[in-house]
Order: sequence, then C-alpha cells, then structure tokens
Amino acid sequence: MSGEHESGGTMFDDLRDLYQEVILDHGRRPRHMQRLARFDATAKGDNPMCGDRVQVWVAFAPDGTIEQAGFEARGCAISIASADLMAETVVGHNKQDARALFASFREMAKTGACPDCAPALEPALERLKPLSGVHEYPSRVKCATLPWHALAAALDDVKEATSE
Amino acid sequence: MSGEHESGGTMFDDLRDLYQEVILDHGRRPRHMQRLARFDATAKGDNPMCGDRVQVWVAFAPDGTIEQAGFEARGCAISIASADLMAETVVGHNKQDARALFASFREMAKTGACPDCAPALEPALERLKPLSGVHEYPSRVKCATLPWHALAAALDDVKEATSE
Amino acid sequence: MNDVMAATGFDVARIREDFPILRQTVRGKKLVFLDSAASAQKPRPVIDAMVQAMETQYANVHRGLHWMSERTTEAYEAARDAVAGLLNARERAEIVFTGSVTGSLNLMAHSYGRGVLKPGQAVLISAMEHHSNIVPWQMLRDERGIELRVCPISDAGELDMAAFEALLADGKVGLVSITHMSNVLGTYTPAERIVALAHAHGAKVLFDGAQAVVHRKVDVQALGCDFYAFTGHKLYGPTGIGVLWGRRELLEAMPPFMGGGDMISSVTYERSTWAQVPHKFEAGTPPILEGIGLRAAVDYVQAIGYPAIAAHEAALTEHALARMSAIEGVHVIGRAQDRGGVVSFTLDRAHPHDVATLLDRQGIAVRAGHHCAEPLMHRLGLESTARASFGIYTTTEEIDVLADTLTRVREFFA
Amino acid sequence: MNDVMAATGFDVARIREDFPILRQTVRGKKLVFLDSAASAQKPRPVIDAMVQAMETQYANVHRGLHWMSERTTEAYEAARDAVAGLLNARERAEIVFTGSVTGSLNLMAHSYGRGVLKPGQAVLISAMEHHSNIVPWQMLRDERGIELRVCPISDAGELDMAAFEALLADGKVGLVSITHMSNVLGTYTPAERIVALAHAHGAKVLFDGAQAVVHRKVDVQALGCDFYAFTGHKLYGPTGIGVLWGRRELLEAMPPFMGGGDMISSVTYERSTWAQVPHKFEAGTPPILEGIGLRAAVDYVQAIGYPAIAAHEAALTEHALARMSAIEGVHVIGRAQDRGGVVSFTLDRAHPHDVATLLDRQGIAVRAGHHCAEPLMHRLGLESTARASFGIYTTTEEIDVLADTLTRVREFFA
Ligand SMILES: Cc1ncc(COP(=O)(O)O)c(C=O)c1O
Ligand SMILES: Cc1ncc(COP(=O)(O)O)c(C=O)c1O
Repeated sequence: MSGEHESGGTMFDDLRDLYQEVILDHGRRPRHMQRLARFDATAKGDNPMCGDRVQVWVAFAPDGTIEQAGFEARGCAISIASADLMAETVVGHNKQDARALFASFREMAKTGACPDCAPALEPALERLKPLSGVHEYPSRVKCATLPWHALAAALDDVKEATSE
Repeated sequence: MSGEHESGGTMFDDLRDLYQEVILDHGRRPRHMQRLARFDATAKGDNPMCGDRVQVWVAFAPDGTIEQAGFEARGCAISIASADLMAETVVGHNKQDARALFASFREMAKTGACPDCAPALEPALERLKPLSGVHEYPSRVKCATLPWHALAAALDDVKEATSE
Repeated sequence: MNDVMAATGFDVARIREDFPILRQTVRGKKLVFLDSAASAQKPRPVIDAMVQAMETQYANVHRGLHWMSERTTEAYEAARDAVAGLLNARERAEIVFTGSVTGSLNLMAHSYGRGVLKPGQAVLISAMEHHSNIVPWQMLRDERGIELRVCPISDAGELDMAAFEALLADGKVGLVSITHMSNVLGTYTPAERIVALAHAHGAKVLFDGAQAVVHRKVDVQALGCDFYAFTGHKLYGPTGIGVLWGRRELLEAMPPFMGGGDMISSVTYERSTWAQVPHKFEAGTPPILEGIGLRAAVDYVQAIGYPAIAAHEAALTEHALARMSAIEGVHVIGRAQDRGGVVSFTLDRAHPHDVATLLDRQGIAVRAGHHCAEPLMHRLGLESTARASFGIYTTTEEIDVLADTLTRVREFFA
Repeated sequence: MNDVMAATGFDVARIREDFPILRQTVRGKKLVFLDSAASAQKPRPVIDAMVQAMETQYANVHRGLHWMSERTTEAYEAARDAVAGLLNARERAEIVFTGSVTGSLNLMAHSYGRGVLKPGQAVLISAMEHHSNIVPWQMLRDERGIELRVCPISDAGELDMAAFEALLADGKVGLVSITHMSNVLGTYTPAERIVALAHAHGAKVLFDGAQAVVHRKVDVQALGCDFYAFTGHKLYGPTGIGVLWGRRELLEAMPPFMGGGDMISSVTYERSTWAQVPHKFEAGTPPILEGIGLRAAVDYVQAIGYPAIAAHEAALTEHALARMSAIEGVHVIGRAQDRGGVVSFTLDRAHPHDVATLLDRQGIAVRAGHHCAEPLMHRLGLESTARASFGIYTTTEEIDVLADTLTRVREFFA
C-alpha cells in the first residue's frame, strides 16, 4: 500500500508543491470542521462556478480577538485544508489583523508570494504557506480563498460571500 | 453630352450585358407604368431587403388570356424595365402560360439561360432576354423577378408577394 | 478497431493530423484532451475557412449589392444548406442561426413559450437537463404562469418512460423540451418514443441536441420532432453560433424574439412587419465568420461520416467503461443502455476537483464540477463529478493514459 | 496628411499592409472597399489571434480546471479588460459581452425595459436610429405599454435639442436610447448635452455606439452616460460579438435576459439565483474566439490611437464631401457639423441600387438601400441612398476613384 502510494507520489512529484503533505493531511483530517456551540458571527461562502460551499463560525474573546473559529464545508482537499488552516491561524487575531491576514493570504494564493506583507503576520503566513502552490492553478485559487471570503463576511456582519 | 455619355459607356462596357440599351430605355421610359382603369386582378410585391415595391394590375379578355397589364413601382432601372417588359410580354397569354413564362424567366435571371424552356414561349422569352445579364449579380436577380412575383400573386388571387 | 470503422476507412491518426492543437504539450506532457463535451477542438478546414474569409472574401451580408457582400452572403447562406443537410431538414428556411444552443433554447422560451404557449399549459423537461434547458423555462414559468414539469430518471440514468407518459396524461403539456443526450451521463434519450408519446398527447417536441449531434446522425424528419437545437463549438465549429431547426409552419406561427436589422420586412414607428423565416429570428448582423466556420465543420464531419464516428466513439466508450470500472474506488455515474462518448465518474476519498488537477498535471484535460446540471447532481446525491468526454480524435491510448493515471491519483489520495 | 497625423506617425500605407483582403481584386479591378460602416475588414493581428487560439490554446472557459481551459479563460477575460480600457469603464465587471450591438440593445429592452421601466414610462429615441435601436423598443411598447418617443432631427441631420428637452419635460422618460453616430448621415449626436438633459429629467442614457466607437475615442465616464453598446465586427473585430457597458449598480438592478449555463449562482427546480455581473447576462458558452479576436482588434486600434484615426477620417470625409458635392446631380444626404466617416448620397436619374452595381463593376464597394433606417428614409423623403463609408485603411486616392467613377455613372444614366 505504501509502495503504491509512492508510485502515485512519484508520478505526481510536481504536484507536491500544490498538494503538500500538510494540505493532504488537513484536507483528510480537518481539526476545526465543526459548528461552534457558542459563536458571535457566522457567514456562508459560495463558489457557484464549482459548487464549493462553506460556512464559518467565529467566537470572540472579551478583548476582541478571535477566540475560536470553526467551519463546515463541502469542497476539495484544498478548500478544506485552507478552511482548517484558516481556523487555526486566525485565533488570537483581532478583526483588523484577520482582515490583513486575508489580504496577505490572497496575495500569496494569487502570486505565490507576498513580499509586502506585514512582519507581524509572518508566523501565521508561514503556516499558510503550503497553500501558496495554488497560484500555478488559477482555477484553484478560489478554492483556497473561499473560506477567507466567508470569514471576512462574518467579520463584516454580512451573511453571504461569493468567490467571484 | 453624347461624348460624355460615351466615356461613361466605355468605362462600363462590361456592364452593357446588364444594362443593355433596352433596359436603360424601358427603365427610363416605361410604357406600361400605369394603374389600369378596369382590371380583374392586382397584387403587390415587396422586397424588404432593398425596399423595392411594385403593384401589378391585370385585365383578362373573355377567353381568359391577359388583355392588358400595368404596374406602379419604385425601384431601380432593372426592376422598372423588368416590370415594363413583363407587362408587354404577358399580353395574349392565359394564366397557365403566364406562370410558365415566369418560371422560364426566373430560370434565365438566375442562370443566364433557360435550356428547357417551352418552345411556345420562345418569342416572349426572346423579348425578356436583355434581362438575363442579372444572373451575374445575385443581389440584383430579385430586382428583375419581383414584378413577376407580384403578377403570380395576382393570378393566384393573393394580395401580396415577397421576393425572398 | 471494429468492422464498421474498417469498412469506412476511419483512421484516427489521420484525423488527429487535422487538429493542430493536439500536437501541443501541457505542463511538459503530451496533451490528452478529454473535454470535448465542453467544447471540441477545431480541425484545419474550419480554421482555414475562417481565415480565408477574413483574408480574401468578407463583407456584411444580405443587403450588400457589391461583389464582396454577395460572395460572403453565399458563403454564409451555404452554412444554412449544410446544416439543413446535416439534420435532413425539409427546407433550408427551417434553419435559424443563433449565438449558441443556449441562445436557441432562449429563443424557444421567448417566442414559443411566450408567443404560442398559454398560461395553464406546461413545459416538460427531464431530470437530466443542462441549465440551459432548465433556466429559460423557469423564467417563463415565473413570468407567465406556465407550469414546469420534470420527468424523473432511473438510477441508471434513463428516462422513466412510464412517468413521462403520466406527466403528459392531462393534456396540459404544450411542449416537451428534452435533452437528446445527457452531457453528464451520456444517456441518449429514446427520441422516437418521446415524440410518439408527446404527439399523442398534443405536445410538440424540442430536443436539446448539443451533445447528441456530435456523436450520431440526427435526422429530424425520421425522429419526427418539431424543433431541434445544437451549438457549433461542440461540433468542431467555432464559438458564437448555434442552430435552431423548427418545422416551417411552427416557426411561422412564432413571434420574433429579438428586434433589429435583417429581421424586418418594413419599419415605421407605428408598426413593423417581420421578414420571412428564418430571417425573422435573426436580428442584426449574423455570425458570418462563424457560419462559414460551422459549414466547414459540418462538411468535415459529413466527410468522415456518422457511421464511422459513432462506431469509433462507441468503441472508445466501451473501452473507457471497462477500464475505469476496473479501478478500485472509481464509480462511473450513469449506466444507460444507449449512450454516447461521455463518462462521468467519482473517486473515493478524492474530490473531483482534486482529481482534475492531478490529471491536468499529467496533461490530461477532464472537466470536474456540476457540469451545468445541478438538479441532476442533487438527484444523484452528488455535488460534482469528474467527466471524460471523447471526440473523433480521441484514441484508445488516451483512455489508457487516463485509466493508468487515475490509478495513481487514487494512490495519491489513499 | 495633416498635423495630427504627422505628429502621430499615422501611415495609411503601412496600415493597409495589415489587411490582407485589401490586396484582392474584384471583377478584375483593385478592390476599393467603402463599406466599412456595414462591417470593417480584419487586420492580421485579429486573424492571427483567432488562429493561434484554435491551433494552440483552446477549450471552453470559466469552469475548466485544466490548463487549456485556464489559459483560454485568461485570453477571453483579457478581452473584457481591453474593452473596459477602450471605453474607460470604471470596472471590468461592467463589460457584458453579447452577440452583436443588436444583442446588446435587445438585452437592454428586455432586462431594463421589462425589468426596470414601468408601464406609463417612456423610452426616447431619435429620428435617425438604426432598426436595431427602434424595433426592440417597439416590441417593448406593444408588449408592456411603455411609450416610445421619437426626437425629430433637422434637415441637416442634427438632433433637434429643443424638441429633445421638450420630450423629456414631463419626466416620464425613463431611458433615452440614442445613436452616438448615425450610420446614414454620419452625424455625431451631442452626447454630453444629451446626458445632462436626460439626467436633469431623471432619465438614464444608453448610446448605440456601433458607428461612433469606430472613429473616435469614447470615454463613458467623461460622457457621463449610463449604458453604451457597440458591435465587434465594425471595430475591425470578428462577427458574433457585441458589447454592452453599464454602470455596475444599474446592471445589478436588472434581471437577467437569457437563462442557461454560466449565468447562474445555483439552480434548483424551485428557484435559481443569478451570478454576479457581468456573468448574469452571459448565458451559455460565450463567444470565446470572438472575444480573443475583439481583444486583438481593440489593441490594434489603441496602438494606432484615436487621435490619429479621427484626424485621418476627418480629412477623408472632408475630401469626400468636397469631391462629391462638386459632381453635378450628386446630393450628399446629411450636413451635420459634427460628423464621422460616412457619406450618404443620391444621384439624379439613377437609382442607388444601379449606382452601387455600376460602382461594383469598377471594384468599388458601397452600400445602397435604406441602411436599416427606414423611418429616417421616410423623414428624408427618400427610399434609399448610396453610402460610402471609411475606415482606418481608406485612402484619399480611393475617394478620388469613387468620385471619378461617379461622374461616369452619372453619364451612363444621363
Ligand atoms: C448605428 C448602428 N446601430 C446598430 C447597428 C447594428 O449592428 P449589428 O448588426 O452588428 O448588431 C448598426 C450596424 O448595422 C449601426 O450602424
Ligand atoms: C446538453 C447541453 N445543452 C446545452 C449546452 C449549452 O451549450 P452552449 O453553452 O454552447 O449554449 C450544453 C453544453 O454546455 C450541453 O451539453
């Protein structure tokens, strides 16, 4: 079985930049794929072009930082992994930082890098880096950004977002 | 003036197959361009593509042959000349022969000749021959056939014809 | 490959030479294009016909009295003859050109739906329609109170003919608008039976032949239907042109759809009158270059011949079904008896989008998603599938590459 | 030829080399193509872009996850950017692709006319519209009780602005839909004044820019209008594609026109939801190859530059007016101050069709007829005219050939 896995792995070596272990792992076993029992904001995201759908829930700490985030989604490995990594990395950030993180992440997903990103976000971005491989697959960029669109909508108190 | 005419003539020598003297003449001075005072049938013809319009009147003799034909038209030299020559040549023919003449004329206008035409119609067709030059100008064929469409409609007791 | 093909001299290698794009590489790999059902590639004669028009013989059509316009009109109108021949229409005037099959179906929903059908009547579609054959009728329903009925399908992906008849029983269905071949399941619907039943209950029949006409000879007179629609770009022709065939007397009874140049007989502010069919439905400058390209495509397909095409694609489809069914974890969606060269599938533990991306990395182009057929996806309990679809240029080897690579994809996500 | 052109390095001989068709002969004579207002010829880069797509990079757009589809989507969507740049639209999402300007105007008559305007409101057009900007509104009037008002023109062929204002006075006009340049008279309408007056009376403004955009820079933000429509094939692009620009908020408030693939957000039988603009208005497979061709055309025009184009065509038009007015028996129809490169005329004792045929015999292509503007012909007391129209490749020598030959035509019919 692991031999077979390797032969699959060999053939798709080039794809490892997109489907890094961490993505396959979070795609298969997301840690934050759950509706929060208590939450302060929620929003849906919808990519009509491919049928991906996600809902994001957020709970804030008294200081206004995100205490917990969860999601439910249907979609590909990349969108699930992206939602899961998002739920992990936004914790501890306030709304403004979370939005900045989205902007940086979007830049990274589109171009592969984010040279002008705020140094304060570096650790979080580092964690999201495995997703930067999508920039070579323009039609998959939306998979990675859709959960973030939903998060942004939740933070803005909008009920629905679309990844255009 | 006749010198000028000639230089126009020289330049357009090739066009003489289309604009033969008889056409220019009948186009300019149609003999039958009149509404009949007494008539048995009439119909309009309409070529929406170019705006040509014609109305044809027919009076029958007691034996069922066409006694007189007249028309009013707006259109180009070819359509006026064709209407005028038609009004001239159909006289003396019964409905059936007039329809056969139309069929033969249409063939001639489209292809330049009518090898299978009824020998009985030869004299009339000979008179219409100057119009056969239109076959080289597909968009002008309708100009020549429109009055005939109207005539056919009149014979069939239809009020309007269109040259498609 | 089989007797018919041998008999017809079908030679896929020679055909492939006519499609320059097939020599391309993608991500360093030989292109394996298995997305023809979305849009087919264009053969040399189609490209050449369009180039030749633009380089040597082009002007606007129909009203021009000059040489370029006359020749261009002839070339464009020759497309009408070619399509009339393709469908075995009784007359060339029954061929209406639109922008796409979507344009044809919307024309029907407007002109027939709003102009001929009456509130209280119904339109009957099936559970395996493309959005283009759902949404226009939905808009008609919501605007005009014309009911929309949906004929169910079996799990195999075949039309439920008992239900079909039952849905016609009350005589309210004025129009059956149904796919002739599903773009997701590959199912050919039983056209003659549909027509017989519909006519017996007083309904006219329109087929969405976007997929069907690509793979098999369509003879509208033999089918007995009333309208037939297809799209140029799936039949190896250019984008920007679609076809609606309709019986002349039905087309004549329909009001025009769009207004403008070329579709009128005369215009005054008080009242305009319409041109004869088909021009009544062709407002504005038509898709001239596209007509010229489509004509070349139709001639190309006719020269190869539908018997050979159908045999080739049947062999490919059989091979694909056999190879893919043998892969553990692969589920072929749709098991209709009568089917064309489209195979939808899912793979356990892998989302179709991920499957498509991994295949793409190997140069293999398949489609993944809902294929503009969301209600069918719901019916199947799915959100999306991957889909491989075949054309005249598809080879057995390409299907083997797909199957071999799918095995690896399965392992990648194991 | 003049200072602007010298300054811009405009070189008509070099431009002509880009148009292969201009080297053709017609009836043994050098082609003199003076029918560009009906449809323009296509330059090398347009032909090449379409060929390159078909030969090397083609698939259906928007939903494909594979390389060919991604690249084709990029190429097609780049056309939207190019057109947004051409018109100086605020956003690319404001550019909707249709099949032709006729398609754009019908979209407006359906979506804005039936979806936004209310019975009792009026649409205001002018007395010099193309049928494509008359008939859709007439159909709307007859179906929905929306009044159709027509602003008169002067004998010179200019809009009667006093009447225009009076027609707006009661505040019932919801939409002014007016030509930006007459295809018969050459008249440019005073766009900014039209917009200012219309807006002051609560009406939105749609320009039919089919002719206008060919000859001059159009900046929709500077004009201040609300919608602008044009057609690809007159701007040196392919047939089968048209453009509608609209302000985003207005487009968003409009219901879709046609239903089908690509224009939806989600579909169930009960209810469908629409995609964002512009996709909401683009049902079905779009004109992909045509978009790619149009983009090349827009780039080509922009590279030459509108100042040079406008100067070239102004010089040509001036020359044509001078030469033709000097021929006895020739009557130029339309004497507007502000005009583009279109000259209609009649000749005493000769029907325009005969004139066109005689010119054609000498290789000169002009149009003759009502130019899809019958009501304007009635206004002028004419049934038809001959029309010579100019493009970037037209030369002074060609106009001289026309004038010289017209002199002979006059003699022929003398
Ligand atoms: C002013 C004007 N409007 C509309 C049209 C219609 O253009 P199309 O036939 O490309 O739709 C034309 C050209 O024929 C035109 O000149
Ligand atoms: C069955 C069917 N109907 C309709 C369509 C729509 O075709 P188009 O996008 O060319 O209008 C398609 C293809 O997408 C199809 O497969």
